[in-house]
This record gives sequence, C-alpha cells and structure tokens, in this order.
Amino acid sequence: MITIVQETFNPWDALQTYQQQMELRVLRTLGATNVFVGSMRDFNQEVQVERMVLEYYPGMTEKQLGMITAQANEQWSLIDSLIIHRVGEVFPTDVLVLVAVWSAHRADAFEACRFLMEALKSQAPFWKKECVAGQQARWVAENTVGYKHY
Amino acid sequence: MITIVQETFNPWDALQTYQQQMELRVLRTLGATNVFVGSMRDFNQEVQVERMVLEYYPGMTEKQLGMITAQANEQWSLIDSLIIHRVGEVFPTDVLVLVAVWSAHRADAFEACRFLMEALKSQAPFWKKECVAGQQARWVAENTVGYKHY
Amino acid sequence: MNQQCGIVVKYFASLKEKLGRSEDYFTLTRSMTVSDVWAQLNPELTPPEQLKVAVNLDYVSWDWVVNPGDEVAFFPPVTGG
Amino acid sequence: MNQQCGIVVKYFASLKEKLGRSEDYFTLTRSMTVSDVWAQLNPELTPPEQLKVAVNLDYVSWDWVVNPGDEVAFFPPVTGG
Repeated sequence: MITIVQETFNPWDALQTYQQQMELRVLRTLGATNVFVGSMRDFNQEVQVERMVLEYYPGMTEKQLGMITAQANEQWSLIDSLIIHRVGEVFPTDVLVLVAVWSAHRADAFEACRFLMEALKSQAPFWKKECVAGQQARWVAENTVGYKHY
Repeated sequence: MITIVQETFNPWDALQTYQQQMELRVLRTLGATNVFVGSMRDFNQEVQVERMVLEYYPGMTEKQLGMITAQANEQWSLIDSLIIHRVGEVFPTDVLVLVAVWSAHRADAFEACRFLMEALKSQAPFWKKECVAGQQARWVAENTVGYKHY
Repeated sequence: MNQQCGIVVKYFASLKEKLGRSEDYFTLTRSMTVSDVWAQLNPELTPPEQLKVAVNLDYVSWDWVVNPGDEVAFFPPVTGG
Repeated sequence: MNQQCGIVVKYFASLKEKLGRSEDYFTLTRSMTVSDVWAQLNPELTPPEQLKVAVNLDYVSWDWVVNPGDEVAFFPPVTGG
C-alpha cells in the first residue's frame, strides 16, 4: 500500500494496524520484515532546523511510488510492502517516511526495503523546504546517496 | 539494549515502548531507524512446522550479542540499538527476533541492522528444534547465509 | 482555449517560487519538445542543469515531443524521504 | 572435587540429546586443550566436523588450552534469529 499523509503519524501504530489487517494465511508465510523509518532531525548541515515544509506532486508521486514498488516485486520475492510518506508542515522528531517490506526470507526484505528507500529518495517527487532559526527558509538542494558504504 | 524473552512479544509495541523511553534530546537527533523482525513461518523446506523450541546458552548468548553490538558501534555511527530474541516454545506467526538500529543517517541504520542480524545468526548461541506434523522433532542443522544477493 | 489542443505546464518547489507561478496553459501550434516548451514559456531563463522534466507523470528527457492534452512538469531534484 | 581445579563442560541442543547429558564436571590433572577434554569425556565419539567450542563464553579453536575453573561448552552450529 502507498499512502501520502498530511498529519503526524506513529510508524509503530501504522505497522500494527497494517499487519492486523493481513489474513492469517498470509501472516503464517511471513519470515522477515524490514522497516525503515526516516524522521526529522533538528540539525542539518550545522544549522538548527525549526520546521520543514514538504511539497509533492499529487498524481506523479503516487505513480512513481507504484512503479518502484512494482520494480521491487520483480526483483525480489516479496509478500507485501507499505510506503507512507508525510507532506505539509513537519517538526523535529516527526516521521517523514515509513517503508516496510514483508517476505519469507530475510535477504529479500532487507534488500527490497533499501532499494525502495533509495529509489524513493531519487525518484519520488517530494521537496523539502527548511525553516532555519534566524534565516530565510531554504529549499534542500539534493538528497545524498544512501549506499555510501558499498 | 539486549533482551532474551520467554514470552510472545509484539515488535511494534516493543519499539513504541523503547522509543518512548528515549530522551527528547536524543529523539531530535534521530534521522533513521531500521528494524528487522524475524517471525516463525509454518513451512520450512516443504514440511509443515507446528511449533518450535528455541534453546540458548544463558550467559554466552548475551555476551555474544553484546560483542556484535559493540562491533556495529565501532563500524557505524549509531545512536542506539535494540535486540530482542525469543526463546522457549514458539508457534507460527510468533516473533523470534527483533533488531532495531537508530542513527542520524540512513546508510548507518540499514547496514548496521543487517550486520547485526547476520552476526546474530552466525554467532549467537540459539538453536531451533522443529516439531513437524507426523514426524519426530528435528533440530535445524544450520542457518542460511543472508547476503545472497551480494 | 481548446483543452484538447493545449498542454498544462506545472512548476514545483524552488522553481515555482523563482518563476512566481505554479502553472501555465499553452496551446501547441507546432510540434514541440519539452525543451521548446520551456524556451517558449520562460525565454528569459536557461533551465538549471539539474532541472527534471516529466510528461504525464513520467520522467522524460528534454528532447521528448509533447502532444496536445499532455501535462508537462518542471521541477528541481527531489528531496523526499 | 575442588571446584578450583575442575572445569565444567556443557553440551547444547542436538549434541546434548545425542550424549544424553548436558554437563560434565572434570578435574584437570595435566595441561589439556579443548580437543583433549572432548577425547577424555567422549572417547567413543569423534567430534562432528561442524561442532563449535567456547571457553568462558567466547568461541575458541580446538587447540585452545583450558585452565582450572574454566567453563567449556560444545555445541552444534547456531540456528537462531
């Protein structure tokens, strides 16, 4: 499932709720779940960020997230996946993104979850504007590459 | 934190509770959380597993988990980590293991979480005995390697 | 304007603020690439090197030919997640 | 038995079931490696190739020399997680 949300959400509650809706016959096949939660820190590049505004492109964002989910399903053996992305005004400690992947075996869950996060960060049309203490709001220029250790 | 538990646990409740105990100044530095949940499937190698018994080596198990956590902290920049492992009698859909890693940036959380899971599966003294429908209980011979795609 | 002959052009994030508008409507009078569309609508501004373009919600290259009824979007590199 | 001169030897999982016991107490009368300890306690059984050994909660190799007071453990490959 892919969802764009305007309000604060608790990732653990969301996972609880989502998994409760799974059928027992599905639950009995799950061996591995990998979850990534991205949240707002109050510092970025040495400056204190007080709040952010997340803009997106309604329609294209959902379509791109659907495409990367389809790609993940082609590449790995997955049982289910969930992407929740926050938009609008966000504050430090707010969750910005949740990606969860369920599979029978752990390699698929780990790799597909990471793929989804990297693909989301490079393809899904979201933009962050940071409101920094004592300065004009500024748009974040570009996401970092996440596979730095490989 | 490292915990061995005898009773069923809900991973999302455990994460909720654990994160609620973090101080706000710590929460404000968290940018990334990666969580792995391993749960019991009702099939393994084509046979239906009705229940399992998980044995461990009290003392050594905790020590080995502490060592791999220390190794992860040396190798990656982590804010916190949590390992919960179930022992005793378990049934399909029960959670066997939870590994969670908190960091400022996502590469650290992803990589350290995966490292901890692979290290746990190869080093931490736990043993699974499967009770298969219509057969004698059998000890699982060996864990699979998790990095199959690399 | 006949919607069927026109295209909608959208701008997002820092680009939208820079241009001071979020949408243009534009009637195609000849075959045009997205590059031509940009030049027609924003003749005063060379598109920033990193600028992305999408047609009908998919990423395309700057030499992609637009058709009547298309939705074209220009935006800076994405920074979600 | 003087605990100070003895070692505790533990067996786990399938090995424990195979041997039919989970612990041995053993008094060291000479310098011994874990390999010697195994041969002394289980002369009838060549240790399975994959068998792991730990001394005082750390993995060691089979030529590790044990000391009085040590806790030695033999067990099959681990299968947790």
